[in-house]
Amino acid sequence: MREYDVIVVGAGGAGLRAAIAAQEAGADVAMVTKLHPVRSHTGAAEGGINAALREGDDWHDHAYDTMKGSDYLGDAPAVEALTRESPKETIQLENWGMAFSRDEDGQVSQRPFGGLSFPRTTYAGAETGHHMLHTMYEQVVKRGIEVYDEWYVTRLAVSDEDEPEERDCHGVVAYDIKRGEIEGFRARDGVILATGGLGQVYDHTTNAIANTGDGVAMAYRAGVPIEDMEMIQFHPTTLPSTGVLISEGVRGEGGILYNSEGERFMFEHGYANNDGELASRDVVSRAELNEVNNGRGIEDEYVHLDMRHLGEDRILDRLENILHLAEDFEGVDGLEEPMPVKPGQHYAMGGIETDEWGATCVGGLYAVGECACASVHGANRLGGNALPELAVFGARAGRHAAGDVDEEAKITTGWDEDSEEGENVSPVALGEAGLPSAEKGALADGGATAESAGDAGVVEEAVQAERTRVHYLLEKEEGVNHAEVREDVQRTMTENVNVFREESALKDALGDIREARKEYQHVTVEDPSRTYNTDLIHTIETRNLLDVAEAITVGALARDEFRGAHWRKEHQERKDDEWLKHTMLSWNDGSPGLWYKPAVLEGEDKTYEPKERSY
Amino acid sequence: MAEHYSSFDRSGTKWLLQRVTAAFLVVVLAFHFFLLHFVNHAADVTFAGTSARMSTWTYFSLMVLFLLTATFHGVNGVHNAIVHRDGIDGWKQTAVTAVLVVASLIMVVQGLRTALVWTNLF
Amino acid sequence: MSTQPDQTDDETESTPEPDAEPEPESPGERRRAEKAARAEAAEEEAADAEPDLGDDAITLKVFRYDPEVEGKTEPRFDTFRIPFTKGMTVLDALIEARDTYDSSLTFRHSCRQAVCGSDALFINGRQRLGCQTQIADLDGDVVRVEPLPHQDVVKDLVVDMEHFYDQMEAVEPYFQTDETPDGELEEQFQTPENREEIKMSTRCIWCGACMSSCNIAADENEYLGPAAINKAYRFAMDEREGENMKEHRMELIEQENGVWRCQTQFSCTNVCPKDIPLTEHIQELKREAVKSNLKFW
Amino acid sequence: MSQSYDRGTVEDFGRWRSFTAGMWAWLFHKFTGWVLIGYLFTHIAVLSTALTGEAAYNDTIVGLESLAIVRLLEVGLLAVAVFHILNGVRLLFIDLGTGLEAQEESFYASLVITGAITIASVPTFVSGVF
Ligand SMILES: Cc1cc2nc3c(=O)[nH]c(=O)nc-3n(C[C@H](O)[C@H](O)[C@H](O)COP(=O)(O)OP(=O)(O)OC[C@H]3O[C@@H](n4cnc5c(N)ncnc54)[C@H](O)[C@@H]3O)c2cc1C
Ligand code: HEM
Ligand code: SF4
Ligand code: F3S
Ligand code: FES
Repeated sequence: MREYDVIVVGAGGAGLRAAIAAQEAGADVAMVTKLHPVRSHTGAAEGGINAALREGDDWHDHAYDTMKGSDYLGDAPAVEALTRESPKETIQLENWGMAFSRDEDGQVSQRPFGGLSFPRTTYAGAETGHHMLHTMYEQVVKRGIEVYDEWYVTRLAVSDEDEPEERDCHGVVAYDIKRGEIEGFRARDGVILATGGLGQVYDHTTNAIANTGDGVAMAYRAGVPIEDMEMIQFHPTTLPSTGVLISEGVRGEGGILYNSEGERFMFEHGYANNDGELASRDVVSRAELNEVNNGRGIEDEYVHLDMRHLGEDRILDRLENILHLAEDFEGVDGLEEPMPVKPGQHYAMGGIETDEWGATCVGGLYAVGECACASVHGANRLGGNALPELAVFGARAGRHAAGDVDEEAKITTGWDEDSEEGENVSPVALGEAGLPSAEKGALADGGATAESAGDAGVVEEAVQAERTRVHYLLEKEEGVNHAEVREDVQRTMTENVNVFREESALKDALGDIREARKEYQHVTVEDPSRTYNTDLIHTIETRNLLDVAEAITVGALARDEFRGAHWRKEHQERKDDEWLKHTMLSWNDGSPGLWYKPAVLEGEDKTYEPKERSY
Repeated sequence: MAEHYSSFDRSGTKWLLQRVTAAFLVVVLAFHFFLLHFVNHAADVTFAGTSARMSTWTYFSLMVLFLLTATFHGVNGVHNAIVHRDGIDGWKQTAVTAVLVVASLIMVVQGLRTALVWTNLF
Repeated sequence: MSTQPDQTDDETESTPEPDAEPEPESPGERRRAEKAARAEAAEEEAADAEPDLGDDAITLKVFRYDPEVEGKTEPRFDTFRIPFTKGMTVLDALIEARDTYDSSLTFRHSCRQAVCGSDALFINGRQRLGCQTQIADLDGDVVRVEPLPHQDVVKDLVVDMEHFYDQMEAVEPYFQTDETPDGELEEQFQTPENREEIKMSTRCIWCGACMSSCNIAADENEYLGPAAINKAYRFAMDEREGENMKEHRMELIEQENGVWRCQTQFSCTNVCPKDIPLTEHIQELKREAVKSNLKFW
Repeated sequence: MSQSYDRGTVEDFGRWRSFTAGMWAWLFHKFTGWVLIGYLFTHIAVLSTALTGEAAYNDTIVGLESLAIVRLLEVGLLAVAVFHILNGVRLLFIDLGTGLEAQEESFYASLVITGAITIASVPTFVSGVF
């Protein structure tokens, strides 16, 4: 067993920042990641980082914009931490050498972005995430932080007290992909989950193939509540054939959306009379789909995003990468023709419930980045708010885990006196699909070990459980391939739990997921090899997708209102009396339970009163 | 690498010298070929003819320089090819260097001795 | 249909010997053996019938190797017939082959959009990113996919990247300044021109294609290779680092294994999926090195 | 690390079919360089017959030059030298940072010019032995 003070799972922007912070606070840190750090999906982020840096801007305004963008489902203490600390973190990145785009006078450049009252999106071409990821990894190299790359974390070593709030996380179990060995990692002070997004739940997504929601699913099964899972952002401008993202930067720089009739529909059809193309993402996505549904789409599928009028110089200077993407992945020359775009899954606002330090209700377990829900994005994330989230909360969680913080959190985690029990909304059973008892231990991930085993014992036990599971999967008789199950889930999610949501469709989706869960019981791994067995890895990931997809759908069915990214056919208005609260889901050892917790709208020196959200 | 500023970096110097000698050789080699294959046909070369040419200062010094630069350029090229391509180091590298240096010394000495036979400048 | 043995390598693809003695085999092994036998049968059938996947099917020949799986310890090529769809990339075809025919087919991939650098492969005789290569753009109807040359193969298309990472990390690939700003919110100014100068070099996604294409970097040698030198360039040319730091950087890349080893083969520049002018950067550093040396002479 | 498959040097060179212009230029330059230095050594050896006397020198030169094979080798030498010179100049330009975009074209140009010069000089070289 390997032992460290702090173990960071995942090496995207959030994980890297957390590792650096923990190490600077004196901890002995190791990072465990299924991809080499520079392969993380943070590298795909294009648009930029929001930070109130300039004269005339103020972090309070940024907080206000973020709250409004979140449709008042963000938690104010987290939102304020984000906006207050973002300038510091952004300049920190600059000081680490990140190649930001520059103004004539040599300062970092900023540009307008959707839903922002000030052009505060700091960027590096249309490859901001790439630069951010590499800059952070460089700092990790500089500091000599230990990185276990191509090690897949399959399970958290969490003790098994009855209440999640009493449990402790002692480490993780990881599978060395190259050697096929399972090993335990004990964390003396904390485990920080930074496993990123879950876009693979859908088939049209801007997310990477590795974004399978592992962290969320693992934490969920270890008893940590997950929050607002129904809040999925669909980005309005993705390429129709692949889902590759065309950055919001294009609209930020002045790109225009047209329907098949050549109308600038954001204005002409009144979707956003003030901000037009730069309205918040949920607004634009729905507008596009509306156009397509009303017969004004091109090839009945997409609309056009035109940036030709910006001129070649400006495009080459600030959006060059977009030209390559459009050319390589859609065969379109953005200098000559408009680019086809349609909405695609982009971001999960929900995730593992944490406070504004990234801590979950399980002792010693943290979550940061896209897999976490602090919550800063509420019902809708503003473009350019995720990258600063990685830096700000990564740093905060790193320091906290290393024991460098003694401030009380304002956001509570786990069940508390304000929580309320929810009703079961699902037409089908949820959770574990009645496994044959002999194999139950091999497939359930819940808290596992008795108090008596001791801290290291918890990890040891988890390692054993995992060895059993992997052995079981490799040795299982004839069955289905994970790819079939995965495809079923993706299909039903894309069909039924998309931008427009309708009760019957959501229920169908739950039925389909149930079926997929049953199928998954028969899943087998064809490849017998211990060396680089991606078949095995994908099979384990598919399990995570199932749990995550179910959580998204349950949340979507429960929330019978229209808020932010969550649109419900039968419920066309935002219901502030009833729904200024988070949907929470707890695994309860295999039978998920729904409950609610109020959103925290009281900030440091003001309360964010819900207002109508118009752009 | 601590001594970087005190002396010209070895590999960098040699790299530069390889280019400088190359530039020089372009001219001399072309001249040499032209003179001994086109102006004077190689088959018609005689001791007397060579001797006559070698007895002017310009031609003599040009040929000596030619010998030195070509030897350096060629041997250094071979050295780079062996050491760089195969990445040998330690005693093997030293051995290769030694052999090449000795060989080129022999060649230069032999060349100079021959040149002195022809010339009447001394 | 299933994998078909490549005609040219058919000795290596032997039919599984029926086990002579009743070895204690695990259920998994038994299942696999049965499956293999069935696949074999299906294959023969398929070969006879020449399955009709439409005119648009493409043939994918993929390098296979696994150190521990019987029948794969000797490298071979497997052939897959994949229905072609518009806009299909080599990565799409590989995924299709894996998900429909042989889930043990192994390769790295993640982003699908040429930013993660996972899937640099040797496709039809050239280093390319699988996700960035449109099948329609390749000549011929056979797509031949091999792991990156000059690197050890771990399994199938997966190569050992450790040497590449070591070289990348050998050039102190992190920003270092002569002086750090005092204030918490103080930036280090950089002119747009200087940013422009380093822009191309900052695009590297660590895919390793360049290193694999360079004959000088082949073999067991310590040549830093184009990507690492480019990384060094990225910092050496960044004015924010300051003069002293630049001297230090020049020392690093002037070592035995540094820039002098480059013989301007240009293959790195040819294959770089991010269009980084690698040879140009290396040459510029050579000249910088000579210049800075002459100054002290 | 578990086992891995080392494809070895043979395979490295087996890739020649996929070599690009720059690689061929590199290979040819190497080859011609080696031939030239090899020739320089023999050349000096031949010339140093002058040390044993005027007659010995003249006889050696005339003797060698009367052999058709030597004349043909000389043509080869010229080709090798011309290519090395032209490509050498190409490399010098590349070192100076000019014409990097035209590196393929300049390599092909070197080849063509080498061919032309070689053919053009054949009469001069072989006259008298055939
Ligand atoms: C195309 C695109 C463009 C975007 N543009 C912007 C933008 O302009 N501005 C903005 O603010 N935000 C943007 N976002 C959002 C933002 O980039 C992401 O939310 C953010 O990068 C997520 O970072 P992360 O560190 O949480 O996760 P990731 O960067 O995805 O990293 C996840 C890490 O976890 C590891 N991991 C996952 N599972 C496991 C496991 N089981 N075991 C071990 N390791 C594991 C992976 O190896 C990886 O290292 C964009 C997102 C996308 C997809
Ligand atoms: C006439 C003009 C010449 C020019 C312009 C020239 C140019 C060059 C250059 C630039 C290189 C370096 C290649 C590199 O390091 O990347 C080189 C290498 C070399 N040259 Fe020349 N050269 C010339 C003449 C000669 C002569 C006369 C000889 C023989 C004596 C010679 C032998 C070599 C050798 C052996 C190499 C090394 C080849 C290798 O890399 O393996 N060259 N030449
Ligand atoms: S320089 Fe280009 S080819 Fe080389 S690793 Fe970087 S991106 Fe890949
Ligand atoms: S291929 Fe190699 S030799 Fe130089 S130009 Fe590129 S590094
Ligand atoms: S899959 Fe990421 S570069 Fe191709």
